[in-house]
Amino acid sequence: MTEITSEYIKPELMACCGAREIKDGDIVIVGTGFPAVSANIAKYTHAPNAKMMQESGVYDANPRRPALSVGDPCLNPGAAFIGSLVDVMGMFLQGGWVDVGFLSGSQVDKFGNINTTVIGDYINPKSRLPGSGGANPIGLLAKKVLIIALHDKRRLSDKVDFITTPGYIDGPGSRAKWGLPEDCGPEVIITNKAVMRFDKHTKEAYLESYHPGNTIEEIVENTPWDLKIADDVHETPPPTDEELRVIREIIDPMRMINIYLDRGYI
Amino acid sequence: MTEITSEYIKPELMACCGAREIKDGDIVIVGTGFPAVSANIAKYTHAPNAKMMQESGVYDANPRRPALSVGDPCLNPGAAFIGSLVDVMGMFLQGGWVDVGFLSGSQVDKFGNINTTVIGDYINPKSRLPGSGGANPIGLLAKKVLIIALHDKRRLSDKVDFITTPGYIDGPGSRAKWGLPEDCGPEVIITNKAVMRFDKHTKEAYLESYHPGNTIEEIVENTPWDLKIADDVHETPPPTDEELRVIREIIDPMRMINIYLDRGYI
Amino acid sequence: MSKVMTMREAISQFVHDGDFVFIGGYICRPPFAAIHEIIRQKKRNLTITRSNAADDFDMLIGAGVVKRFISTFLSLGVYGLGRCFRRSLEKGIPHKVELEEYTNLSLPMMLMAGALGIPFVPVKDMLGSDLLKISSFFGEKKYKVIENPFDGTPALLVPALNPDVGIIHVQQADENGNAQVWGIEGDCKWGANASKKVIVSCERIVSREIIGKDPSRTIVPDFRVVAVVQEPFGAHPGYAPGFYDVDLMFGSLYQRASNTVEGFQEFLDEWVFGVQDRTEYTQRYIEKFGYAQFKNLMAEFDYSYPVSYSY
Amino acid sequence: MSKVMTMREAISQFVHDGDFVFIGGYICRPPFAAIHEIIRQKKRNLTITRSNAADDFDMLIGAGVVKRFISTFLSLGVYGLGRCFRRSLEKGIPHKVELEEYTNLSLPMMLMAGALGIPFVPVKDMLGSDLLKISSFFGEKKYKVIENPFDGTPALLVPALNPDVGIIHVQQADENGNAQVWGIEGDCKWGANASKKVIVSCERIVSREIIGKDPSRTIVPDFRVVAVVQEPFGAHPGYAPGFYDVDLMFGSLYQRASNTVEGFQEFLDEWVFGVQDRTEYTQRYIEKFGYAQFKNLMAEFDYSYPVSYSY
Repeated sequence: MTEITSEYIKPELMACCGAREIKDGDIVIVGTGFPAVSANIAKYTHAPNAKMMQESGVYDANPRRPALSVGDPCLNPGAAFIGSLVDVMGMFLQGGWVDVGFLSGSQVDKFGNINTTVIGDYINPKSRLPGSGGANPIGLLAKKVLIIALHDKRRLSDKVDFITTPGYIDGPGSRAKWGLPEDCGPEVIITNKAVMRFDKHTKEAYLESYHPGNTIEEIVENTPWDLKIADDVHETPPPTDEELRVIREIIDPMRMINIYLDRGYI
Repeated sequence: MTEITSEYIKPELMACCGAREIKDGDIVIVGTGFPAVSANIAKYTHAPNAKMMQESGVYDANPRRPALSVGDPCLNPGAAFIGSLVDVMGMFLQGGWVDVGFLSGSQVDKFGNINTTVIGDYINPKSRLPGSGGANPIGLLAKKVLIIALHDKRRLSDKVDFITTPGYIDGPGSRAKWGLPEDCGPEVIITNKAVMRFDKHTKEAYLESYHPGNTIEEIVENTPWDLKIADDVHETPPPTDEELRVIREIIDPMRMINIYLDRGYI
Repeated sequence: MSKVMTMREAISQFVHDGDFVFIGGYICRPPFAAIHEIIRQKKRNLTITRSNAADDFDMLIGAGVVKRFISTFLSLGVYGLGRCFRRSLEKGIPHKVELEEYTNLSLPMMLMAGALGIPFVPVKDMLGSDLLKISSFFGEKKYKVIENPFDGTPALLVPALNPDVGIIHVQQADENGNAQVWGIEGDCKWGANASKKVIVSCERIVSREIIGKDPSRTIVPDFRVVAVVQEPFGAHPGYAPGFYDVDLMFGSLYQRASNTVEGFQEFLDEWVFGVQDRTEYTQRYIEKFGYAQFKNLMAEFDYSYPVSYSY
Repeated sequence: MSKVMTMREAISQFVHDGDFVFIGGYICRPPFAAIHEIIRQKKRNLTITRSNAADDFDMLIGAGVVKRFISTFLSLGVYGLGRCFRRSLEKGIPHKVELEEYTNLSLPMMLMAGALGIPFVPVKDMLGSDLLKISSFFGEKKYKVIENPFDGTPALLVPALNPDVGIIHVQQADENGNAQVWGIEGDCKWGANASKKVIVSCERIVSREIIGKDPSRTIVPDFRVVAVVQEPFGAHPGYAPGFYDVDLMFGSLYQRASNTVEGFQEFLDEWVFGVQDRTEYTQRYIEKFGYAQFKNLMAEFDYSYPVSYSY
C-alpha cells in the first residue's frame, strides 16, 4: 500500500483535470497515457458507470497494466466487446454513441484545431508527424472533446499549420458550414500549466484555472493568442487524496505516468 | 446400404440436371431442397471442390440431415464460416465471388425472369407470394443462375406478372441498360419435363433435352411461349448409379426428396 | 446497474404503439417470447422489419399489431406460405398491412448503414426488377439512382434504417446487456446496433466475467441495451444453437391453425393470451405434448475448443 | 486442396512488383514474417495500406519497397515517431513515398466497401479538415462531396478499395485457408475480404474439423485464400492474443536502430537479410537474447468457456 501524500506530479494533476470532465455514465473513447488514466480516475471516483473504448475495436477492457497503445495486449482479456475498427469508429463513434473523446496534438490552436500531420509545408515538411489516425473522427464525432497539450508557444498556436482534426475551425459558425453540430466540439485544453476552456460564443479558449505553482502572467506569456481570462479564474484544485490513491494503487502502480515528466509535462 | 436400381423419381433426375451444371471449384449459393441436393451431388461426384453457402450467413456447412431452410440448425455445427446476411449476401455475393445460384419461382418466363412476389395486380393481389428474399440479388449477382420450375402454363409464362428477380428482362441488351454484366444471368430452366437452356443471342429459353418419358410435343404444348428446339435435342441422360447412390446413401437417406412428388414434380 | 426485468416490463416500458421495431432472428433465435408479449399487450400500429420473416412476423400481422412492414420475404418455409400475411394482403384481414419491399441484400445493408451512422448505402441488387417500380410509405425515399461521382455510372442508393427499438434473442448476456451469440447471425448484429434502444432476450444471464472470457462473441455492447430478459426456451418453436432444435411439430401446428381466422385466434388464445409468460407457455407445452417431446428438442452438446485472449 | 507453402513461396508467387497490398494488424497480429520476406525478396513499387501503421510499415518504407501508401497514421507508438517514414517524407531517403491520407474511420470504411462490392461509401469524418485539401495519386477521386439525394444535405463519399493482395497473420487456419481470429480485429476482416487474393500467415495450422467446431471465429473463408503459411512467432515483435506478448525490448531496439540510415541497414542485415526465414529469425532471437527472454514473451493461457453449435 502506497502512502498517499499531497505531493503529486504534473501529469497526475492533468489526468485529474481530464477525469473531472467526465460524467457518470459517459462513454469515453481513449487512446493511451493521460486519456486512459483520466477516464479511469473518473471511473474509480465519481463516475463508476463511465465506460471506455479504444478505436482498435475494444469496449470496456479490464487491463491489469496501463495500455501502451490502443492495440495493447492487455486490452484483450476481460473486455466486454472486441471487434473491429469499423465496429468502434463506425458503429459506436460515427453512430453517435460516444460522449467524450480525448486528443493530444503537436500543435493546438485557439479554436481547438489540432495538427498531427505536418509542421511546415505539407509537400516539403519541416517535420512530418504521424497523421490523423483516429483523431479526426474522434474530434468531429464525439460529443465533447478534451485536448491535452504542452503549454508553450511551439505547441500552442494562433493557427495550426495543418488542420488534421477540426475544433471550431475559423470560429463561430464554422462547424455549421460543414454540416457539423455546433454543440459538439472541444471543451477544454488541459496543459501542464493551466486549464483553458472554450467560450460558448467566441469558440476561443480562455484561461479557466492555473495550476498550483503556475502564474497567470507565465501562462499568458506562453500562450500565442491574446488569452482571455475568466472572471472567476482560480487555482486548479490539486488532486485529492482519493484521486491520488486511485492513480497509484489501482490504475498505475508501476508509475508509468512518470514518462510524461521526460516529455516536458512539468 | 440401399440397393441402387436404375429406377428413380423425377426430383432425383432434376437434382442431377442441376448438379451437372456445377463445375469443380464452383462456389454455389443454395437454398433448400433441390439446390442443396444438386450441389451435393456435384460435390460427391465430379466437383469435389465445389463449396456451398446459404444466405443466412453460412459457408461450407456439414449438415448431417438435409437442411429444411437456409437457417436450419443442421447448418451450424461443422461449417467453415458462420456470419451474417451482410457477410454472405454483401461480402461474398455482391463482392462477386459466387459462381452459381439456384432459384425457383411460382412464375418463370422465357427470358428467365422470376416472380415470387404476387400473382395478379400488386395492389390487389390474386395471390400474394413471399417476396424476393435472397432471390433478386442471387439472380443479379451470381455468375450463373439455375432455375427450377414446374412445367405447366401456369408456372411458365410468356411474361411474369411481376419481375421479382430479373433474368434477361426484355431480352438482348436489357441487362446492359441497367449496368448489369451481360455474361451473367440464367443458364437453364430445369423442369419436371425438360431442360431448357437460354440462347446466348436471343436470351430466350429453348428446349435442350426432354426427360425420359416426356415428349417434345407434350413439352411444347405445356410451354406458353413459342419454344425453339435445339438442333441436337435429346433425351436427358437419366441419373447414373453413382448419382443415385450419392443421393440415397449420403445426401438424403431419409428420402425427404419425396415431398417434391406431392408438390407435382412428377 | 442491472437492466434485468421481466418480458412484460421490457415490452411495456420500451415498445410503444406506433414504434418502428427491428426483430432479429430467422428460425435461428427468433425472439418469440417477446413477440408473444407484444401481442399479449395489444400493441398497435407497429412498423416491423427483418430480412426473411417467418411464423413470428406472420403471427404479429395476424394479431393486428402491425401497420407497416419493411420486408424482403415472408414464408413459413417448409410449412408453406404465411397465411395471416396472405389474408392481410389479399383480403384485408384483420387489416391490410402496408409493405415496403426490399431484398435480403439491400435490407441488411440498410440496417448496416443505420448502425454505422451513415445516411444511405449503395447496393447492386434490385436493378431491372419491378421492386424499383413499387413504393409505399417511403414514397420517393425508398431508393435513389444517382450518377456515381467517381466514374459516371448509375448507382442505386438505399436509405439507412434506425428502428426505435431492436429485439433479439441470444444465447447469453450479462445483466447490463452485453449480448453474445454463436451460430447463424442473420441480421441481428447490424439490426440491433441500428436501433435506438435494444431489448436483449437470452437463454441465460451470465456474469460479466464470463462475457470477458470471450469478448469477440459479443454482438451488442451493454450501452446500447435497455432491458435484459432471461427467457429460456424463448426462441421456440425456432431454435437456439447449443440449446434446442427447431420444433417442426409445433411449427406445422401453427401453420394448420393459421389456415383459418378462427384457428389462428384459438392458437393465440391458447399459447399467447392463455398464458402469462414464457414459463407458463413452457409448462403448457410440456403438459400438452409431454416432457419426452420437450426433452427431445434439447440440443446435444458438442464442445468447441477454448481459446485464450491472454498475453 | 492444400494451400500450405513457405512464406518464400507465398510472397514470390503472389506479391508482384507494383501490387497494391493490404497488410493487416496493428501491434496485434502484424504479419511480420511476411513483411520481412517482402523486403528480403526486394519487391518494388508496392502500394501499401492499413489503418494505423507502425514499425512494420516504417520498415517497408525504409527498405525502399514502397512507392505509395494509403495511410491514416504511422508511428512507433510508445517508442516514438517512425524514423524511416520521416526520412522518406522529409529528406527523400531512400525515396519520397507518395501518401494518400485518410483516417481510422474513413479508411476502414473504404476497405469495408471494397469487401462488400460497392463502389463507394459515405462517411462523416474529415469535413472541415485540411485532409480534404490534400490529394495525391487519387487526384479528384480521393473523395467526392455530393448532395444527399434523400434530404439535400452535403454527403462526403470515399471510394472502395480492392487491394491486389491482402496479408494477415491469425491464430489458426486450416490448410485451405479458413482463418480464425480471437481478440482485436483491427481492419483485418474487411481488409482481407476486400483483397483479390489473401495470404494467410498463422500461428498454427489446424484441421478442418477444428475450424468447424467454432465457425463464428472465421474471418476469411478458404475460397478467398491463395496461400497458407504456418509461422509461429510470425507477428513478433507485435503480439498474438493467446500466443505471445508484445516485445517492448525488441521494439525499442528497432526504434534506436532506425534512428540512422546506417543503423536501419544493420538491423535489416541482421534480422531480415541475415536469416533465411522465420525459423532462423527465431533461432537468432533466442541465441542473442536468451531463451528466458523468449519464454517470457509466451502468453499465459486463460481459457474461454467452450460453446456448442449443436441442436
